[in-house]
Amino acid sequence: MSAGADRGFTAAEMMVVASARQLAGERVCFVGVGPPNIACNLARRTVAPDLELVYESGVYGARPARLPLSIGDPTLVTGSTLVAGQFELFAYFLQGGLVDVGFLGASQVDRFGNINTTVIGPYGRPAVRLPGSGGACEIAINARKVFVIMRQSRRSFVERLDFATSPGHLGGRRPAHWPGRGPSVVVTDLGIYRFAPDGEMELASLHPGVSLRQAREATGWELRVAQDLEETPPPTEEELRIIREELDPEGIYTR
Amino acid sequence: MSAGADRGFTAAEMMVVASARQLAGERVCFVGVGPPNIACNLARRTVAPDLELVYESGVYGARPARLPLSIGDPTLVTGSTLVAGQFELFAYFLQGGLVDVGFLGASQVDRFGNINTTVIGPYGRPAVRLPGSGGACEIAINARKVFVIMRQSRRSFVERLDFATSPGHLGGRRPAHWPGRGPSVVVTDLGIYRFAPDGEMELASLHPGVSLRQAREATGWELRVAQDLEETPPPTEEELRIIREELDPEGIYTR
Amino acid sequence: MTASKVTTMREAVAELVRDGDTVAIEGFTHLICFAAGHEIIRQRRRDLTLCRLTPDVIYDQMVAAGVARKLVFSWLGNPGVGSLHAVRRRVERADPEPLELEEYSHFGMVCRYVAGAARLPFFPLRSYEASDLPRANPRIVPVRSPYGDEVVYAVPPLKPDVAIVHAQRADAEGNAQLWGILGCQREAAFAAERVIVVCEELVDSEVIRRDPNRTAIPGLLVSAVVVEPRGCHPSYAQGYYDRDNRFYLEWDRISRDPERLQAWLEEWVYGLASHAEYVEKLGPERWKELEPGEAWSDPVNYGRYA
Amino acid sequence: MTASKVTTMREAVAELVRDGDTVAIEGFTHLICFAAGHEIIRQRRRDLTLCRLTPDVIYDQMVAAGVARKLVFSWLGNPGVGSLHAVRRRVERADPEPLELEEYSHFGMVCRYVAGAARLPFFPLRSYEASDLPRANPRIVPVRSPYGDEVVYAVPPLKPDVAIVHAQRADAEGNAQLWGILGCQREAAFAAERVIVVCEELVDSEVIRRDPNRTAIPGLLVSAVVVEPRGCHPSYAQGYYDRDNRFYLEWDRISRDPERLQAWLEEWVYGLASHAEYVEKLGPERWKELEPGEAWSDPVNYGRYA
Repeated sequence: MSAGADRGFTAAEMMVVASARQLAGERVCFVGVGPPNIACNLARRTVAPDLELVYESGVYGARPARLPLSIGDPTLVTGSTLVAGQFELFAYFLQGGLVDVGFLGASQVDRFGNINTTVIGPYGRPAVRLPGSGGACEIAINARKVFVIMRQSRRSFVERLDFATSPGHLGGRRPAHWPGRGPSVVVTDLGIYRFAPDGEMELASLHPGVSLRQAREATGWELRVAQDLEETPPPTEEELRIIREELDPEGIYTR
Repeated sequence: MSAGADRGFTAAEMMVVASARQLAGERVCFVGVGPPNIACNLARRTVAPDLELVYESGVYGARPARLPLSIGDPTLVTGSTLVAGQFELFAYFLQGGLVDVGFLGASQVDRFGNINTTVIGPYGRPAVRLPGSGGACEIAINARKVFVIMRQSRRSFVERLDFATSPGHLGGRRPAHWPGRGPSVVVTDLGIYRFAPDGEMELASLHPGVSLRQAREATGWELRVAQDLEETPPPTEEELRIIREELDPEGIYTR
Repeated sequence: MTASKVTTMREAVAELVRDGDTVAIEGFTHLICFAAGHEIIRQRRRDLTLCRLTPDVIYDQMVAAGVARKLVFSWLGNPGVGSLHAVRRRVERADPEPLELEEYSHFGMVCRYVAGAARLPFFPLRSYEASDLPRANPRIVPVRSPYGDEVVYAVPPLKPDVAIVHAQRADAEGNAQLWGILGCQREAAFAAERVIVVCEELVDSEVIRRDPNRTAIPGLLVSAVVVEPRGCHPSYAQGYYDRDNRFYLEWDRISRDPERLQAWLEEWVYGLASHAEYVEKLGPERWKELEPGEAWSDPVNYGRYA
Repeated sequence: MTASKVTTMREAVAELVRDGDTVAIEGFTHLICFAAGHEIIRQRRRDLTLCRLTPDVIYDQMVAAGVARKLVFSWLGNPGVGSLHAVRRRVERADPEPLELEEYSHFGMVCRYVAGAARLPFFPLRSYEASDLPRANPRIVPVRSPYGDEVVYAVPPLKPDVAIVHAQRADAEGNAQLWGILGCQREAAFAAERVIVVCEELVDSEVIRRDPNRTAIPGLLVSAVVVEPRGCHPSYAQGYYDRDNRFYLEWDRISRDPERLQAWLEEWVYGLASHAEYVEKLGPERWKELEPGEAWSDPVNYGRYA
């Protein structure tokens, strides 16, 4: 059941819209496929027209003629500005410091924005073997900011990670010499979370129809709430139209 | 005055021909322009038809339509098999161990085949500032074998180098972990020199019309001479024809 | 000049892929040579160590067929769909047998190939600090910069026994040209002991020579050239056919059930003699769906310098 | 989408090249942007640190004009001809003033750009053991592999304040495509603080987008785009004009005599307002001699995936 369904939009749509709005004023975004891809393309049509997407597959300045179903979809290549090999992509674009925002998903996140995408259970004999880092570990360290987009529950918002794949604010503070400043926002199907100066996540905004109690119950630690807790403005007609007509007509990621 | 001039060929022609013959059976040669380039192309037309040339400029499988006047001549590119960036060239082709023979010139060489192309005189305030390493230092270390081709005199065949730019057999023995086995032959305008098991150069062959005395006088140390000292067979009609008609018609490098 | 290296996939795999080998069939979503993976299954190779950034469905199939004892990788999944179920069964429940994992991040894997290709003893990168990955994989170690105190991480070189690279076109010597997503095929090829180039089209060397900047792999490295049109399905070859996303979705269902998976292998791999039969079995309608429109690059002038 | 960055060479140099900067005008024999070097001379920049693998005639001219206090390089010469006489006078006799040298090998210089581009604190390579170069340049230091005892050498990152890259074609955002000899322009551009792209032809972004694999430099890096046809003379642009070997030979004579050299600078640099005037002064006959024939690549199909 989705938080805002009775309001004429799905929780996934709210999550994508809220993520897209975070991209206002950003320039270069390192993006994987799925919800982040839709959020970025929505942002380009709304709050961030100059946003440039760098795909993990090495494609820069993509102009997809259809919704790409993977980050390696051929539609990303045709008509793009540049295709680089993966050494150049990771060494020069990402580690080289050209990426303003890196979008990460997560199976588990802790209060400091550290992320697990590797295993549930012990590493040697996991209950669930997850995909692993992919490029997430380097994105987490090298992108100027990191946006996390994920479904929220007590199983995903955890007191202690089973495995730290990609560092967030560690125990509260990142090493000064790191290029990136770490996670700046976590957008879930329930709300928007930001990070206090001490590196701990706090609830900044609840999506329409979501109660503070729901958010607390879906968090595996004593949730900190911002003084000025807001309600996320619902998706506009235009935002929903773009998602439903242009970006995800089959509702693969947003139904 | 050139050793074999009265015999109908120049010392430079003899040097190129003798170098070309050394390439018999070799597969991949890393080459600069000038005499080495002519020697390699002569070898391809005579003793080493399968010889592949890798130019320092990143061109592989060149098929020049004219005599290239520099290693970056555009005629090397058009119709070649592959053009690589210089990182790929030095990292993958050369350091990666694909090069069988590296051709080096030298301003000074010592009895162990160590080479100076940097300075004559003290480094800080040289009497003559030479070009420096270019790729010679990496060629000397990474090519399976090194061929040295140079004019010989007491100023170039020296007891002690003013500067060791590119290592040969060091003091007689190369570190075992080095990929390359070091200089295997030095071809000059006077003769052909090989290296004994103890790493010291010895005169293996004198060019036609060159006396042992001449060679000794043009060497800055007590020259070692092979038991079976040979006389270099003079250039054949065919070798001279190829050089004069095809490879260096204007005699830029071989007159 | 050099003799032709053109052979069949059967010959190439029989001669160049050996039990116990470390094998890299690279390609980031694009140009993944499923045809080679299927032939390796068909020839029942054993104890292979399979390297890829993204093991993908091809390695799920190879793992299910029992050819692999170990994976070296950085992202384990069915891109855009979900899990690799055969791999998960072996990792989570040793079903039917354990599978060894050696795990990096994408950039770590890329750097391993670069170090292998460049014969470097290690390659430095800025990933891994404060991650549990170095604890899970002791081959990822810190290295101090010789300039001051800065510490970064290092990965060791990866030198596969065999790299299998699929290209849009190659000549008989194995000079290969790729376009679209490049992944790290070039680095894997330079790092490998033996290289099999598989191509959509065998072209005259003159085609290669008319655009030398597009040549990714020199024939110099290549042991065998296999002409296998549509050899990447359900992956794709830019400009030749589309990614068959439908199959990636189907595989999720097929691979959840070990028996259904084995039945699929029987029908589509063991039961067929070659990739040509696979292409035919898939049928013209399916291929029609996967046919892209045209989008041509402009020619560039290299100039005649005579 | 982004605003045009197209400007004049005068504007670009005035705005982006500052006294005391570390400047890289790269290009290995090919695509050396003499037009930029001449404009830097014309604007009388001072105390520049000039980086190039092969300083070449352009840096001899800049050194003679007094814009440089230091060279960072790996091969110092007039390719195929001989010496750089102005450089040698300053190095051998401090005439008219000393010139500082920071010297590497070619691969060392390339690795410095790669480290700069990748924000690595050092880059490892197998050169330099048993060479006097590390003694001559203490920035070349040994580094021990974290895997066992093997020792290789390291070079530090090079991050120029400005990189000037000449391309055959670029769009108004600075997305640049190069073919022919590539040198390490891409690495230098990614390593630099500011990038000036100079091009033979300004093209519509659609031309770039029809062949994205040929794009070496993303506009993302680029501060200014200068359209300067024939801007590389006496160097060359593959497919556009030939290397003017005659000039390289002439320079040997010109540069042996300081007065003659200064007279040349007066006539060909200070005395001209722009590279357009230089091109005109050189005259149509000379350009005719340098015009290559045609040798076109074949187009490749990227495919339409809609």
